[in-house]
Amino acid sequence: MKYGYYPGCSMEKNARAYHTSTLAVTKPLGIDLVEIDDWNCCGATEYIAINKIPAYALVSRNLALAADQNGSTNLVAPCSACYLNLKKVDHYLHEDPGLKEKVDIALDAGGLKYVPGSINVQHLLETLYIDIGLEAIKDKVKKPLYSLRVAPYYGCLVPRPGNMDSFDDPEHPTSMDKILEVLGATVIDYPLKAQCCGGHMTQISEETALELIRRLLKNAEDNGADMIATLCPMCQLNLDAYQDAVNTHFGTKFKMPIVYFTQLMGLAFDVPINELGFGKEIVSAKPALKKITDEAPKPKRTRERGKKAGLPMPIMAEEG
Amino acid sequence: MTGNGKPKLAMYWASSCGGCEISVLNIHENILTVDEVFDIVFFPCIADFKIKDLESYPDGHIDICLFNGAIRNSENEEMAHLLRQKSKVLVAFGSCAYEGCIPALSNLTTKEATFNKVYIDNPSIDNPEGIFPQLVTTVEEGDLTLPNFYHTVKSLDQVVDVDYYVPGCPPEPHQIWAVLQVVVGALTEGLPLPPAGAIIGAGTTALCEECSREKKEKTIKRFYRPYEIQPDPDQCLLEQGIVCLGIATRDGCGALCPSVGIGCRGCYGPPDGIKDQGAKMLSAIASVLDVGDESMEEDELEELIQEAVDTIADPAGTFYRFSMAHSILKRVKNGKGAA
Amino acid sequence: MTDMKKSPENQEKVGVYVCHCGTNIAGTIDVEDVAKWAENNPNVEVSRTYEFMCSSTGQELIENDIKEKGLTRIVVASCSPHMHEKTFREATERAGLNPFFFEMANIREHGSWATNDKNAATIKAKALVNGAVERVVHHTPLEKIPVSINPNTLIVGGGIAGITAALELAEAGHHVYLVEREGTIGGHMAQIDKTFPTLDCSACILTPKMVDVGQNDNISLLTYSEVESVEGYIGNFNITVKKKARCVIEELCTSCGICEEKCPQKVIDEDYGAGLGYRKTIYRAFPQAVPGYPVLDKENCTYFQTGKCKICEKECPTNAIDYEQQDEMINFNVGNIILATGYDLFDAREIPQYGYGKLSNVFSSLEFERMVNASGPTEGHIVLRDGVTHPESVAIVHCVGSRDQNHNEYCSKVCCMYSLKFAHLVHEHMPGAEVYNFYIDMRTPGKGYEEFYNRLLKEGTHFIRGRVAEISNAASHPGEEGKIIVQAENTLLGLQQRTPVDMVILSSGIQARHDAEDVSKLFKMGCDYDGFFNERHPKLAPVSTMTDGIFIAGACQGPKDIPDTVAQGGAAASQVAKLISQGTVMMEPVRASVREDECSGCRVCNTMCPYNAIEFDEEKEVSRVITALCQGCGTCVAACPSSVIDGAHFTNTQIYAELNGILWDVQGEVSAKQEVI
Amino acid sequence: MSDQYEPVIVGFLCNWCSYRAADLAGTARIKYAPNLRPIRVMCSGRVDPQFVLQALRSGADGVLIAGCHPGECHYVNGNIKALRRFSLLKNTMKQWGIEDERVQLLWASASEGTVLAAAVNRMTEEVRALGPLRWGEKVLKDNGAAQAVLQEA
Repeated sequence: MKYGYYPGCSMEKNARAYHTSTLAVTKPLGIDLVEIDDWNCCGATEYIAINKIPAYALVSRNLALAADQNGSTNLVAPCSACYLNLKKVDHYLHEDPGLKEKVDIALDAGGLKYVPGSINVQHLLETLYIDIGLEAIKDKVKKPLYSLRVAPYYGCLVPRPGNMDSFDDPEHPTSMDKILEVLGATVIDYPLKAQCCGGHMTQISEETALELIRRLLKNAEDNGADMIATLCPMCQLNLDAYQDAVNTHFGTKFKMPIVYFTQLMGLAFDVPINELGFGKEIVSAKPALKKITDEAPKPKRTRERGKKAGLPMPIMAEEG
Repeated sequence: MTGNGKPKLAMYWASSCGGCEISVLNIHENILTVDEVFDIVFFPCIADFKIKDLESYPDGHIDICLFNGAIRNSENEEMAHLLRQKSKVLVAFGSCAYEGCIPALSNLTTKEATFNKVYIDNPSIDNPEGIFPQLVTTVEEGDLTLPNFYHTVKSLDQVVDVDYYVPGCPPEPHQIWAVLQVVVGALTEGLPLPPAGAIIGAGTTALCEECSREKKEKTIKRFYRPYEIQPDPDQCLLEQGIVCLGIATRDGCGALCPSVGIGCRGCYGPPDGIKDQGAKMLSAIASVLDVGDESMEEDELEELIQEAVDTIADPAGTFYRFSMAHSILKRVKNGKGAA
Repeated sequence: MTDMKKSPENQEKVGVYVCHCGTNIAGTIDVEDVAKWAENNPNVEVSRTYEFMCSSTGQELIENDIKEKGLTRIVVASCSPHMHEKTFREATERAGLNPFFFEMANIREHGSWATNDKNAATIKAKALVNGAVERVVHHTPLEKIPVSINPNTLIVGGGIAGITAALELAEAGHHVYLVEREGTIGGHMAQIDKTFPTLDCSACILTPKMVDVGQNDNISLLTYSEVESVEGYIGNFNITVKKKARCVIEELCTSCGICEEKCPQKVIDEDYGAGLGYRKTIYRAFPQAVPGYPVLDKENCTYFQTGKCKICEKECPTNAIDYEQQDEMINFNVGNIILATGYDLFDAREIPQYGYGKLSNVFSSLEFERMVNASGPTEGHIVLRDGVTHPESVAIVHCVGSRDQNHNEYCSKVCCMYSLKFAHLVHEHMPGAEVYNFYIDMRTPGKGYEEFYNRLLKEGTHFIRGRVAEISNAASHPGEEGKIIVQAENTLLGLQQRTPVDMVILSSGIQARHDAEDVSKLFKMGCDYDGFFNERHPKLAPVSTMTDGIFIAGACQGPKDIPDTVAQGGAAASQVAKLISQGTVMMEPVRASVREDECSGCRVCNTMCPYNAIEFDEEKEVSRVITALCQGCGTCVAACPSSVIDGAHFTNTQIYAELNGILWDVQGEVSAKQEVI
Repeated sequence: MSDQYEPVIVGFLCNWCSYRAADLAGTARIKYAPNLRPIRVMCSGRVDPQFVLQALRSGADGVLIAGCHPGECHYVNGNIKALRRFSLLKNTMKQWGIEDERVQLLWASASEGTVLAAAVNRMTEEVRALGPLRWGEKVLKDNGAAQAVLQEA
């Protein structure tokens, strides 16, 4: 099926691994990503905060182009920030005619126009989880990622509360968990999976950013993760590139590989590894990937009995 | 005006197909008795009578007039008034006169649409100038006139008072004979006539009474058009999903159609005490549609049921095939409607 | 309609009475105008207005007119028939007319209260009055149908509500069938340690009542049983109960408990023990269980799983064990039914970010109840999941699953109070331990409740006003290491607050039983949006339902604490007792009947009746309505294609008459002959 | 009342849910369009399609049938039968040229006074927008003017 594709600034630069792996896994799933011609920056997280109208106009231009080109009403953005901006602006234009008027002037200057709601903005995760579905993904799995303990990390933009018709629970998202499960990986459930990675705090107040990053890494590690899977170039960059800084700053010894969930999908689909952009990450994923076994690990007992004199844990819903 | 003292019989054919006359002749050798008993004074279908003959009769001259056909145009109405004036007993004979019948189905559309169909859109018509019949056409010899084609088809009792109704499309010969006997009895031996306004030559309850098919509890999942299904010879047709109006139709015909695997069309009209045969039929049929239950989500439920009722093509035409003129609403709302 | 004006009923003498209802009606509707206008109707003999028609003088007005003016039909235009139809029917009857010669026009609820537009309200009132007048002339005399009440009663649910109701009735000398799904009666109350606010021991006040139930000859106790089918109607329900096989012959069992003692197989006790403790596979939920017979749990029993063991059979001194025992169907008749099926606790797993089932030291409220209970798995010691360590700090989270758009929007009423109780118990068991109660609003309505709250304030509980966002083990600084961190916005300080504790208790709210909807269908009565059973009237008939002869008590109607539940149990019992002492009830004669001589036997109506009140006479080939079963909905009347089913008091003639009456101003009636073609 | 045309809507309300909903709307002093003229029936399943037609024939501009929500019917499933009849009736009405908005089916439980009031308001506006139906005079009486000469046809 045909989808408009909005790579945004990072996909072909620092997030090349995300870009290539995305293309590598979407093709076999029958997703035909058609890049929007002449797209521009989404304004990232800052611009909207600084200068609304131009920021909205900037984003609207991409929507207008998407609506204008390649016939698909679906627009996929793999970058969380791009996704949220596109979706948000489409929503605001719809809600606020006054705003639309102003934006229309800008678009009109460029000979463009956009009818709010005519483009359905999706995050890549949404496309895979909702449109394609777990079954279809499962069918493509050739080399299950048995025994690999992966902590899915959603960041704060995709599951943001109040995000109009969000495709997942903002407080406790599980869509990536389920995808990783069908890939055969052991999914780590940890409380911070939807918390902030620091975003551009690394530039503004490094102290703050490092603490946020540390908490994430530690929480994932404490819960036994071999690696963290992300769906956002910003998150990947922060957790990966700043790990060193965190270690020196806090005297910790994190060696937590941060990969894109699409890379793991590629592995499981048995896509040639060189097409998946492994090796581009700073903390190498290789050692972790070695842990993958051919046999599925023994399922842990459905119900953890307390030690001697201990009290039984409650049965978990899906088990009990 | 023969003075032979025989009761005088008239039969007139307004907007109808003529099946009623044939049905009268279908009483076989009894027709001779009719001729014996009655003095036929107006019966354009079988003998040459002119309106002026009729006009020349004194009022109430005719003892019994069998009027068949609906009131489609001004001529039909004029004749109705004239015959009413000349007849002691005026009988709405057959479904058209009684409740509109097939002609009244055109009440489901408009006069305009009907004309376009007949004089323009009809494939067998070549009428490039799009000429419609004219009320008055002037030629050298003078003015030619045509009757006014009404917007709404009416039953006989909607233009004149009617003494009796004989339902059926056409009425069954044995019923006709029964009716005539009653009249003869009344006229010759002074036997009592049925109360005015009575429906004669038919039963009082619904057709199922006469239908020999086996009836069970009705749980119908969908409906079939006759060509879609081979009905079981013994089971109730309705239960098999064939629309059969027998449940809301007066008995008296002997359940002819169901007996040969065709759902009752409803030509004998509703049994006693029913205002609107179509609505009643609709209600009953929808009631026994066994789709959807209270456990379902509201949308799902509505969808399922809509699907099921959609298996009945042209409900209005089906349920009101004969009773349109007597239905509660009588005709389609102006302009809109099935066309 | 013209044809109706011809009808002889036209000679009826109707009295019309338009009520002012103080200003409730007269304030919006020109009642004088309505009354005057009504006189124009040929059927109307007198037309008056009066301040309060429902007052005794108002009623006398009607009675006198009937006597003096020889009225034959009465129309009162006032409030909803659900309010005063009964009142005016009685007045009509007192004056010697058939009570069903009365009709009501609802010009208050549907009229004056529903609009401010005086003109429109008056027009509407005229329409409604006219409709009632046209209708009432076609009314036929009806007699209420007497139904004799079977003095036996079915009570479903052996919790405190059911127990109370059962004892009330039994002690009044009436026989009761008490059906309980579990192996013992007692319900949730038996799981609880102490009761707020008085803190008396739940078991101490409950078990004596349970024993009374067990010993009362008027109570047939059917535990480990479920109602399979319910047929019939008030006064005479036919009930079938499935008595599940407990593999113990009750006649032989002496409840000595040896089988339980010797049984080698131990499993986690999910029901009574809230999953915190263990039980044998042949067991009594708790020592004071009533009845005392154990239940054998086939799913986990070694013998049933492997075919070996049979130890209980060997050990039983009275050979009461019977592995072959089959489920048994019991059938009996009752006159009334009380549903006291109780509630389910909200399952905290539905809020994953609260960590229940993931973080070992997050406990459900029921788990904690069992824990602090002296007879529970820890003999009343408050310990962490490891079974030994005492927590130094405990967080108690209110409103789990309640007042929450994602789950239950309503307030569960009891959580605040039992959370306070928990706080108190922690203080009591472990002086020095810190207790944090996270609440949205503190709701303590009830005798001694607010005082209890004040007491807790003095005991040093930390009260934090804020809904908890998440509960995790993700420490953000060394001080949080190894702790459970409860994150919430303290709305009084306007601060995000992270509170590290050793133990968290989730105070789950009350939910309708998971199968409440099936039950309501089984008993042919309504459930509300949340699944709680619908009462007949929220204020004036809280334990009655829309179905005559079926009553509800306790939390199956909505969240309730023990005092309210007991009160409702008593109330339901007295409702039933009233009916039993009346002996018979008079039922609305709104019933369908088939004019058999005109029925063609098409059988369309046969599948219409939800109560199977329509039978087909194969002999005569006609359908027939069994009056006793008919509830008068009229669905068959609407379905009958030849209109030979009459729906008493809602006949076609009456409805057509009312219809044409209320459309008095828009008829534009033209006889067929005038209609231009 | 303003000079604008005020539609007349007949409401067949079931005794247990929708009639009580209307009672509740009143008791709660919810103000809604006074255009509804209710007729009480025991169950929406009692509503014979003939009633609906007769209401329109007798001058109503619209008809509202209201019952309990599916699954909440006091008579278990009378409302389902109402829904079945309503669905088929609507198909038929289309052929009579009667707009969908004029005959509506509504579920309103005894606690949904607001729902009922809102529905009546909405329907009143919808029917007002369609204009008067007044079958007797508008459709049957001056039905395309009898004397219309054929040229017009």
